[in-house]
Amino acid sequence: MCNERILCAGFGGQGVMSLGQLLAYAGMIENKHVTWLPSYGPEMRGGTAYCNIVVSDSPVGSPIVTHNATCVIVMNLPSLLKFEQSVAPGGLLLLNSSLIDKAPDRQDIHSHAIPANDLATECGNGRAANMVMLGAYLAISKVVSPGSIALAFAKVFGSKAERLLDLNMAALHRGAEAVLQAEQAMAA
Amino acid sequence: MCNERILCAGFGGQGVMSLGQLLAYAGMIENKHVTWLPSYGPEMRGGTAYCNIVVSDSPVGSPIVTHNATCVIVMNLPSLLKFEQSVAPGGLLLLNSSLIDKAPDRQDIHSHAIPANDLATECGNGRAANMVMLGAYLAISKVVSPGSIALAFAKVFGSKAERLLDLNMAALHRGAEAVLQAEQAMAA
Amino acid sequence: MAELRGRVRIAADRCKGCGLCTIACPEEVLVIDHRTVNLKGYSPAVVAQPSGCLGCGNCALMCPDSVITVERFGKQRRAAHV
Amino acid sequence: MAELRGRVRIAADRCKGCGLCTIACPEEVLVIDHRTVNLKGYSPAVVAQPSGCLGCGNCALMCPDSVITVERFGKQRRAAHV
Amino acid sequence: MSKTLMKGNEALALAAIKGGCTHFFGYPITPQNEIPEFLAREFPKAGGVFLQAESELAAINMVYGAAAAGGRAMTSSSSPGIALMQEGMSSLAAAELPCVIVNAQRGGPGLGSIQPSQADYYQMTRGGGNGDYRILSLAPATVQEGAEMMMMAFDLAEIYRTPVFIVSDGMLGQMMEPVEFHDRPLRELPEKDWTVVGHGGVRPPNTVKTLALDPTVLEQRNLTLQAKYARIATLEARHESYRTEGAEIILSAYGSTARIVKNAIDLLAEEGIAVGLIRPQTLWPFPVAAFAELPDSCRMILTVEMSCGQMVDDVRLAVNGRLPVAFYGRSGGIIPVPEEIAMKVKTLLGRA
Amino acid sequence: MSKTLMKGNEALALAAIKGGCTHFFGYPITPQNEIPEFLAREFPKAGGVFLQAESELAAINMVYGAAAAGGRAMTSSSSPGIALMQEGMSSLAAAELPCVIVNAQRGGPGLGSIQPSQADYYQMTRGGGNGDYRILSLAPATVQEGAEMMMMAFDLAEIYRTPVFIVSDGMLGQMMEPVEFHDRPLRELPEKDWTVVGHGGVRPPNTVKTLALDPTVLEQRNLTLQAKYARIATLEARHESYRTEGAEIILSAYGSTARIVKNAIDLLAEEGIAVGLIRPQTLWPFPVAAFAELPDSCRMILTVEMSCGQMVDDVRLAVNGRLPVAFYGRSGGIIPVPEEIAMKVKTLLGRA
Amino acid sequence: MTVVHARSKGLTDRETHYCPGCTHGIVHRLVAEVLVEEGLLNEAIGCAAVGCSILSYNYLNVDMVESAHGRAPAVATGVKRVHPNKPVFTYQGDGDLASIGTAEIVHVAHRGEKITTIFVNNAIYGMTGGQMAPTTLPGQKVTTAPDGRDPAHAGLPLRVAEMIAQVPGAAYVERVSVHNPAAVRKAKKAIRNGFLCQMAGHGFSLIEVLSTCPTGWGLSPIESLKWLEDNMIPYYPLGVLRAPEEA
Amino acid sequence: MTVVHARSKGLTDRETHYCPGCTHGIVHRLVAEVLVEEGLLNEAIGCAAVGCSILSYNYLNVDMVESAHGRAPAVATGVKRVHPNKPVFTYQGDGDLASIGTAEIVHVAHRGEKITTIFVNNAIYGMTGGQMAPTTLPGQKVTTAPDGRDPAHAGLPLRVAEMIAQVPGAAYVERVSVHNPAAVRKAKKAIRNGFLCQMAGHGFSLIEVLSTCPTGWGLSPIESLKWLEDNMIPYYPLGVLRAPEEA
Ligand SMILES: Cc1ncc(C[n+]2csc(CCOP(=O)(O)OP(=O)(O)O)c2C)c(N)n1
Ligand SMILES: Cc1ncc(C[n+]2csc(CCOP(=O)(O)OP(=O)(O)O)c2C)c(N)n1
Ligand code: SF4
Ligand code: SF4
Ligand code: SF4
Ligand code: SF4
Ligand code: SF4
Ligand code: SF4
Ligand SMILES: [Mg+2]
Ligand SMILES: [Mg+2]
Repeated sequence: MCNERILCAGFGGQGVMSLGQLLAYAGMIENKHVTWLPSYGPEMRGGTAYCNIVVSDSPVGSPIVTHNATCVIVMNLPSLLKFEQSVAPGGLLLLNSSLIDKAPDRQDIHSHAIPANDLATECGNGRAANMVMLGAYLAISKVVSPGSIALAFAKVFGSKAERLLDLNMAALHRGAEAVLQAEQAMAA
Repeated sequence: MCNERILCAGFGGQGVMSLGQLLAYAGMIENKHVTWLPSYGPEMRGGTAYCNIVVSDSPVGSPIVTHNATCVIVMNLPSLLKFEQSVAPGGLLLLNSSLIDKAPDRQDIHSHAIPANDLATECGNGRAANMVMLGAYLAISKVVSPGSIALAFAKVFGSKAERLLDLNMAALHRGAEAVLQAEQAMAA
Repeated sequence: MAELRGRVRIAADRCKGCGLCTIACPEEVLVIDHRTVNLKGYSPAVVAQPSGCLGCGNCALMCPDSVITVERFGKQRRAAHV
Repeated sequence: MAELRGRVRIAADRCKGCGLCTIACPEEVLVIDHRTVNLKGYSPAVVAQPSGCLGCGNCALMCPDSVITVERFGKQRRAAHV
Repeated sequence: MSKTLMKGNEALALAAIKGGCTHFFGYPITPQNEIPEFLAREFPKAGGVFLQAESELAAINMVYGAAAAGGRAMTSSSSPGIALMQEGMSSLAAAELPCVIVNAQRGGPGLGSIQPSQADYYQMTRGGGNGDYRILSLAPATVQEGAEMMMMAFDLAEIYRTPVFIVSDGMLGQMMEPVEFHDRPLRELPEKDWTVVGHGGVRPPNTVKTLALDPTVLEQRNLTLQAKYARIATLEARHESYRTEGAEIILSAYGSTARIVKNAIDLLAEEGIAVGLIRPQTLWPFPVAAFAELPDSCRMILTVEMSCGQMVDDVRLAVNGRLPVAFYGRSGGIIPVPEEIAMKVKTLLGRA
Repeated sequence: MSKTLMKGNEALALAAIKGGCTHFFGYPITPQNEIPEFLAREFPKAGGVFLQAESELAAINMVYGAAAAGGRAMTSSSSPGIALMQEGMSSLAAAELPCVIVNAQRGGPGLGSIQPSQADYYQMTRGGGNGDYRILSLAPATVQEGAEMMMMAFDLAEIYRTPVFIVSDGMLGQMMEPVEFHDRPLRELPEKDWTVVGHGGVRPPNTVKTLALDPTVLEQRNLTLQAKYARIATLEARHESYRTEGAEIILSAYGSTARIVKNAIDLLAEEGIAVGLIRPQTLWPFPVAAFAELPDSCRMILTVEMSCGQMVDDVRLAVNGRLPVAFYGRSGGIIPVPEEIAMKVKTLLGRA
Repeated sequence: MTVVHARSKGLTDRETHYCPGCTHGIVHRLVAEVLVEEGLLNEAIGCAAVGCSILSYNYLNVDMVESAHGRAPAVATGVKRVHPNKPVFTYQGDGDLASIGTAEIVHVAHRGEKITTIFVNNAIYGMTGGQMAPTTLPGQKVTTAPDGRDPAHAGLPLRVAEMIAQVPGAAYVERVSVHNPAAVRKAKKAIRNGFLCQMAGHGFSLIEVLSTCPTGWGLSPIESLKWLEDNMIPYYPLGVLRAPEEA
Repeated sequence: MTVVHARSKGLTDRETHYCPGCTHGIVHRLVAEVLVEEGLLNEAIGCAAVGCSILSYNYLNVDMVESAHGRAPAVATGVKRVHPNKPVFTYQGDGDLASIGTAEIVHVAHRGEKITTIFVNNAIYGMTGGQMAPTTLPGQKVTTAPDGRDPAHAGLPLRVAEMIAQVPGAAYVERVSVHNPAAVRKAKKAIRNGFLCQMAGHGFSLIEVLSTCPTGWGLSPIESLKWLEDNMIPYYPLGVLRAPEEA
């Protein structure tokens, strides 16, 4: 049974909000129950922005993911410091190693360092780092398919979607690739 | 046991409020329990003003006298029409016959017509008609003594009191006289 | 007798006796009648000098209670009234 | 070398990289250093041309975060620095 | 003889001066205008400041500023004016600023009438504003009691750092009764080290505020407030019992209505019907304990109000299902007469 | 597929348009700004009027004017802004004007925080304003339910000629969930022959007013209002029951908190502890009847709120002493997590 | 024979509750007459304000909505946005408009709402028994300034028409008086201009009418007219303060 | 060597929460510097208003009281009437002062309260995310007027300094800007004049400071200064609008 609780955090402008929305949208497209909840208010100015996403087979009660997250995605160092403890034991921590040179402290979770900005730049746009992270997450959790993300893309980005879709899907795949390679490397 | 409930009504300017206050003050001076309650608000403009007075040997609960009045004093016709029904059976109705040429309808009460404005004018000031009515009331009910009214006068009228006291006490006595003469006439 | 130029009527039962009409009148046509008191308890304005009325309407302009009606007579009518 | 007339210091860890100081400076002494990011996540202003500083204080006047200190040198001191 | 006959409103105003009030800010509204008018006349002589505000909103916020600056401030209004002060009330409670607010209740809802009413019970006891807060509400039934409560109110406000309501109404405000002023009992008052008066360079700046963007900070503030409210509930709930011994029905009424209820009780006693009264003298905290010790004779509670039954909730909560709670009320500015209340009691007893 | 993912605030805004709203007047305040911003963008396309008011006071009075003139008007705000509307709310209720008000509750008291809260329960259910009045309050727990209730709200407002609250909070307003819009069920609406639109010379002038200087007139209006409120209480109280069958404890929670309580209940069920939920969908009228038919298994009620326990009064009044009523709450913008609620239940059951 | 003056069809038959000589009655009549003469009576919607004139809905023969104290301009905005083509007006006193309702009057002008405000300035709170208004003159005795308004304590009176005239959205602003027949004629013209300006879509119009309160002032009605002329007009000069260019 | 510029003792050590380049920070510093230079820091009492500057009590090194939205002038009045000889000021944004708090700002001026108001006009609601303010310029895009402010719907922007300047109790009113160093120098002088006017007992003083909101405007901090200069100053001309005769 699917019951993913994701927390996604970074600086304003790193696209953590839309990462979350894409995920929720794709979940909805796949007929799952979903919620998305942002942090809001003046704290966003210059500070850390984050959102909570729940994707589940049954109706979602609490949309809040402050602890027991199945996955935490952190895009910068302050986010790692703030949210590392939110990962449930055995859960997943994805960190953007392009901007975070610190390793996580926790040993009871699965962590992956993904150089998201670098990989996104390779794909042609550093701002797609969020898609890299999303790709990585989906590659591991498989909670929704990349196809659903592509469908969701039009919803979240409206008129801008068409122009950006290819680039972003490339980034998504690059993220998936990266994490799978790493897993293989580990397994090897 | 004393438990007088008086309602006193007239046009604004006829002194019904101060009549009531004098009575309440005098009652207090005689260590009785007293309350005074005015009508208030825009209805006073040009309309009928009235106040309720309770003078009692025991603490006063309701200060309101809308029915079961032991005495109703009316200074003009609209007041008679409005408050005749407030007199308790066997109670007292004092009406200012200088301005009211109608006789009361009720037969189950004691009524006295006192030409208050005329008597006050005789005493030297038509505006003391209220004191004439008060004198009449006290002559019958004896709820407080004229001496207490004189003491109260200073309280209610402050600095103006001294100048006006003699005139007003004269009017008070004139009212008492009038009602006693009438009673004697009736008795005769 | 001078020709009649206007006529003024006051609804005395609704007059509040404020006197504003009396000072508005250029011809002192109106006065407060202190001897009477209407049902509302006021001494109303009355037309004391009907013949002086010019029909100018000033009194009605000033009456806060809109209880004054003013008529003005044309030349012809004026003659008829003489 | 020209005489040193002023000196400017920036508390780089508290700078928000807004750049207002850079356009306020008549001598283009200050620039945003896009290569570094401070702890708060901003690229701070740095003193690129220290020798150009007039000590006029314009940069500090415009800094919303009050993180600029400006000193001005008297004639004597200027000489000493040469 | 030191008794004088005073209007309830004027007695409150004089008692405010004697209670150590230093600042009054208010906006005219019937039926409480005698309070500002008395103070406009008398306060300056006593060194106090009377200022007419441009609105009730401004008035309550002036009170907020004056209280923050260490003044003993008050305002006074009537129902719709109190409704306009709800944001301010919530802020005063949140910032823990001592002050006194008089509400001379009039008929509602909306503009309603200017006649006496008790239909602001919810507004005053539940906090008509946002968030979790309570206002200590003193409900006098006589002019004398009003004066005493008013003198006490400023000290209570400072002891608990809380706004205090004087719950009055058009009748209590407009009527005259004898009143006697005694010296205010001296109470030890906490030091005001939190006021904004200029730091003088000798201490860190003081800040009076209600914003707390960090929820843990705000939750802590709420816990502190709740602890204070629990303390007030324990220490300050007051009531008067009247003829409750052996009563078949106990009536519950406050303020003006309680006076009339007493007359009704005496009337019934003459007819041999034993009923009593529990009169809350504080509306919040509600005197819950008074309803815990009801005599065995008591079969029912009857709440009587000049409202559509707002106090019934509190009476039922206090009784907690042990006895039925009936209601009799008049509204819209109508003051009940003793006879109709007596009749209601008889009907309830099946003896009408 | 007609489902879309929407923010709660935006879904309310869209539902307002679909519910036949014609006029929105409001003043910015977090966390409800997406409502006016959505309407500023979309309402003109749909022929509606969006107007930013200079304040909450102006906004509620614009709503009053628009409703009096026959518009289907609404406003939206958050806790302190709602506090400022209390005089207006009382007037709307008194003048029996239909309209809808959204309250996206945030932490209080005072400015508090901008995080989710449920601490305006009293303000909304007891009428924070003056006089005897009530506001029909609909309390959705999901974005979908919010949209449905909003569409219904305008019709309810007209059927009863009353203001209607949509009780939301920062969480419900900010979160996105799938939502599907269906056509609004057609209800028969009473004719609006009382509006001020110009009499056209064909009828006597209409007057919309709340003043009634004659107490007998005002009392009659109050009796009419109370009769209407009794009707609403009978016909419109709504609730959802969740796993109450066989529950040892029944929790009571509304809106956002109810969602979290459901998670807690499921957690406890996994541990073999049977607890259920009664979720009021209307806060006023409170679904009293739901508490009359509690299963025999139930030993206790636990009220859970994002407040210091304001709904406890209503739950206790509904239970009327038959069962103990416990309380668990967080305040100041803190949203409880399912685990802490489950823990509270276990503590109450002595199984912690 | 011509009837020069008769009770306007724009007034109902009800007697007013106003004190004898209170000039609220004159202003009511002028509004009624203008509405009739401009053919607006059937469509007009009035917003009554809290003050002695709150019962104006009993006297003016138009649909009217009562407004909470000070909020008539907001209420009128709500009405007007529902009926953009109908004549909408507020009738407000100086306590209502210049004190508690300051924000609302400034912003109805700010938005340039096509609404006409009749502002009856009698330098006092009449309804509540004679308290100080923002328009009370220095030295004027009122119940909340028993020794007379002291500018050092309470400031100098607010000149509302001047203040509103400089708000960009205000299209027509004039101050008039009703202390004698000539002034009343001008007042009527100003009220007419206000409504015409509204119907022409120019924006917000405000007519400040200097008015008496014999009861609050403690003067006879006739003395009151004189007091207005001698004391109010010097502080509150009469005249047009703003008009649309083409008007 | 002289320190020409260092962080003022009138500021605390706390970093502000303001967005990069937000000129609230400049205005804070000017207030702090003036208080220090005039020897008023120890006695001053500030009233923070609701808006981005609500946390100004964290940054200004003086006793401060938070005010409900729009009510800072009323709060300041309460403070000042308790401490008539201490410098009292409000620090308010344009949403706070020119919208919800219109009545309070007009009446603090009306009463001639000896208070100084620092009015930061950034033509938008910064704190709540960029909604329209009464000062938003025609055509300016804001979240509640996504196609730009339409004067036909929402009116023309309010010129607050002009409006307050004609209130009799206002003693000193000036509009300044902070878009370049010269403007900042003038702004500081104006703020100083405001406080001096207060301490001399002349009456109410208001300094309107044209300010930027890069976040709300969607511009970089540097672009914002330019936008202010090119768009705001033409509509809101700088200069002294009122000053005491002897000043
Ligand atoms: C919210 C509120 N505050 C106060 C009042 C009391 N009140 C009624 S009328 C009035 C002022 C009347 O003065 P004004 O507007 O000048 O009208 P006037 O009576 O002088 O014509 C006031 C303060 C009220 N009804 N509602
Ligand atoms: C009563 C109330 N209404 C609304 C709000 C929401 N609010 C917070 S700040 C603000 C306006 C801020 O704008 P401005 O005053 O221009 O200050 P800025 O942030 O632009 O400096 C608003 C409407 C509130 N806190 N309280
Ligand atoms: S119409 Fe003119 S002349 Fe005739 S009574 Fe009236 S004011 Fe006097
Ligand atoms: S103006 Fe009118 S109300 Fe006044 S006295 Fe003349 S007729 Fe009577
Ligand atoms: S002090 Fe003047 S010259 Fe030196 S860096 Fe600053 S602005 Fe440039
Ligand atoms: S103005 Fe200040 S904050 Fe901005 S870049 Fe320069 S030093 Fe940094
Ligand atoms: S109190 Fe004044 S304004 Fe009111 S009706 Fe009487 S005279 Fe007119
Ligand atoms: S939102 Fe605007 S006003 Fe607020 S801190 Fe950011 S830039 Fe400054
Ligand atoms: Mg007035
Ligand atoms: Mg702003």
